Amino acid sequence: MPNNISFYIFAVGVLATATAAMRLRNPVHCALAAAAAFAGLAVIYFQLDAEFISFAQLLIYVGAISILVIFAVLLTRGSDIQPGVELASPHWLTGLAIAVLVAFVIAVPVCSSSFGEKIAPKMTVAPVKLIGEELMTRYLFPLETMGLLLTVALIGAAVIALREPEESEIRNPKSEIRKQPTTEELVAEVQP
Amino acid sequence: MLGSGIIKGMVETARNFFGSYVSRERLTTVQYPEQQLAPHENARTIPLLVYDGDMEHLRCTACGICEMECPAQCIYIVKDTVKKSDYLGRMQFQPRVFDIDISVCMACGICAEVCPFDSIMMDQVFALSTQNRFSGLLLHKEDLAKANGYFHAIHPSDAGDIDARRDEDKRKAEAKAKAAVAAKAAAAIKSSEASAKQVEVAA
Amino acid sequence: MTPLSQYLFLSTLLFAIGFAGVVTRRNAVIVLVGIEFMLNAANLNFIAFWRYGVSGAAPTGIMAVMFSIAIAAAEAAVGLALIIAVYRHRKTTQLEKLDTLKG
Amino acid sequence: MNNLDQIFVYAKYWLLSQLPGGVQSLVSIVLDIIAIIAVFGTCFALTTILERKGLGRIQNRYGPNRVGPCGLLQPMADAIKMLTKEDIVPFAADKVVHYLAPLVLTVPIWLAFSVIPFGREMSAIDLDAGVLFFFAVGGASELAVFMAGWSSRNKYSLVGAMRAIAQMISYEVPLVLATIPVIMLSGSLNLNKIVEAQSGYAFGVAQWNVFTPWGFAGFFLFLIAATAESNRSPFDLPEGESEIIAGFLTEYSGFKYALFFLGEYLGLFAVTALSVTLFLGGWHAPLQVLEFLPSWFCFFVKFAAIIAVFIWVRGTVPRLRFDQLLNFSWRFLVPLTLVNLLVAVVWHFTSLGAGLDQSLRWLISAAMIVPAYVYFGRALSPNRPTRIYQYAE
Repeated sequence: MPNNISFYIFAVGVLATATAAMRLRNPVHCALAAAAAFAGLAVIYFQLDAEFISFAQLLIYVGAISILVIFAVLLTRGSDIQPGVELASPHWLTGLAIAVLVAFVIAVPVCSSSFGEKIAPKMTVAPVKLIGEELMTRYLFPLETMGLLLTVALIGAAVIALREPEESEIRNPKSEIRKQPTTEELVAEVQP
Repeated sequence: MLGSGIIKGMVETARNFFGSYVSRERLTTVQYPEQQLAPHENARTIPLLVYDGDMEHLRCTACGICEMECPAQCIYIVKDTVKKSDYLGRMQFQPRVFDIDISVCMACGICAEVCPFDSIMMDQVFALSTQNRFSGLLLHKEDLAKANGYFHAIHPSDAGDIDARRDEDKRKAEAKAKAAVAAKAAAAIKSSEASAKQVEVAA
Repeated sequence: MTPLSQYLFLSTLLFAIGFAGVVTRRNAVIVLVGIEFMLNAANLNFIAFWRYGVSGAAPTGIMAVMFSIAIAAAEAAVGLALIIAVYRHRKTTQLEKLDTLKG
Repeated sequence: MNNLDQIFVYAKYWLLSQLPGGVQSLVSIVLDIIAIIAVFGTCFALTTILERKGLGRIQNRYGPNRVGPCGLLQPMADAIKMLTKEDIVPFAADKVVHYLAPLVLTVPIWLAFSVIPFGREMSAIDLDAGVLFFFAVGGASELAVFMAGWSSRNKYSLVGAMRAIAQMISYEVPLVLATIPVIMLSGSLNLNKIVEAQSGYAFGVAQWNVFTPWGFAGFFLFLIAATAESNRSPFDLPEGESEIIAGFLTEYSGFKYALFFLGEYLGLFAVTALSVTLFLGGWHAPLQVLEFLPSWFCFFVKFAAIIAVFIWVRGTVPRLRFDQLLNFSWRFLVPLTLVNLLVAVVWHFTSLGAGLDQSLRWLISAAMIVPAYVYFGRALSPNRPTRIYQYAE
């Protein structure tokens, strides 16, 4: 029973913070609310006996992705909100309707199917050791692929975000025309 | 190699750490309220007013130069209405009110610099905190007035110079006065003699 | 113990919230956060089905979520780098202003 | 074992046995929480005073010695001062985030203590992925620092927060990489099992991880990264008061500032406790003859020793420049931890077959780690002519 209550508390918390993350005006607030939602999800994973995933979620989502999002917001000056600018896109009503429809479409089969009432088996805690062994045997190929993907993503992100040479430095015709004065010219300029 | 400097530094600090327990000479600080270092002679904090003898004989003549010159404008002077004779016997005003707001005073010492009467000098007290930050930090004439002996104690060489000069002035003034008296007397004698002569001539 | 359907409803709502954010917000960064929510909703489903499933001994759901989290991290890094690069070029992250391919 | 060793465990069970069965599990949790908060709260108070006294002695002065006997009540005075100070919130600040930041910093750090085994049978929760949990809850501190810096609406705060985040991310990599050899060789993420793996004595000396080449190198790498991770001198740039006032703490005062201060010290304690657990054999006694000592006593002696080293380093080393700080992490610590990982692998596999002599194993490991240290150290400090000091001796 306490498990049940805590689930509802955290579920409501996750939904509230997620809604806040999607609704708040200031993008930094959105990012912080999203971090809170991710942390709440980690707790729910923990309740589902997936402690390894729960901690990985905390480590990666709260510790890394939220920080990345915040950096992106700050680097794109997202936190300077102009008063006139509209928050939502012009077709937000249509979008919202589609979202509600999507929720409805997923919820209907959940309600109608029988597995919804299923109760969890007694004890299926996955020890970390088992996860490690599985990763090194059955899931070795995905693991290696993942390592490759992360390396590629790391290098790719660094290359994309690398500062290109300023456009004015390349294409500004004035800067091309203006040439360095020679020593003679400088001397001539100085002498009366 | 990287780290050798850090190890050297660590050894040095460790030596300081243990050394401070072994030898007292290492400890350079003073336990303040119980032990106090004598301030340096030229140290200065807030101004003071010097008087000779008793409070009635302030050197200050309320001339207002310090009030004018004070960059922080923390001095307020009101002249007295009666004149008193100073150490040279001249008749001078004395301040009726002499206030310094030491919350504003910045201890620059310009007032002491410009004072032609050697009256305003710089004090060395530094424990100036009070319970009241307005009236407690506004020092009146009574708080500022200090005996010449006190001034001698804190600035011995300055005070000695000033006293020597003042004694010299006094001596000169007395000599001058004496000379003037003598001249007057001589003139009186002369004039009396002359008048006597005239009397004789007339007779 | 909470029945499975509760977890599924939570995941559905989370997915819908993320989806609504993606289709309604203008700021590209927030849209990316919305996509993260949708991914998380899927992760929650994986974990819940694994926990309530029969194959408790094999950590299949956990494995799927682990790879999903790794992909999400890569996606966030690349996506945000793209947003920053686009911002440098266009000086905006408002999505409806980024409507030309030529730049 | 003897009674003194388990005295706290027995005390807890006795207390629980006095209570009705329904609330026992709840009270057990609460007791654990109270114990951790009481012990590390006291540690915090003691460390602040001892640190100030130690730094004073290093600088040849007394340090605080006025409040109470030998100044030992100074933390009380500090606490009263902190708690009665006015809590100033800047007008333009983001009020909610400004309020939440110290909480987000302090609360997760308390959680980190829950997986540390402080003695035999003395860890609050026995998590299977304890090390991962430790680093996961530590992840929130970056967020908290950002919240503090951004919500203050102060340029210095924001610069300090950005510095802090860059530093924390840079040093989290070597910190985690330095723990990986330990996890690999003890075969578990569970801190209790890691301590168990370091039990046993060879020639009367304990078999801690620090007494192996990879453990020795890893211990020092871990300590350096931990110093940076807990924002302590010489890596205290985020609050470098000579440059950016107080960094992200600029706009904090009163109780919130005290919470940040507490959080910083608790982070230090947590990471110190982890280093004791990972490298110094947790609660095991150093020598076989000292085994009669209570396990918690051994743990806290080691803990205090490492804290003393932190204070000593703080009194010695001056603050780094920011580019030096990042270069030190990425060009020195990270490569060295990777080399150390390799050393651990070699160590592990030479122990299996071959029947290699112990000294040969040491030699191979040293041959791997020492040239790397020299090489990366050289690369870090470019060759400059020796500076001649005119006035220093």
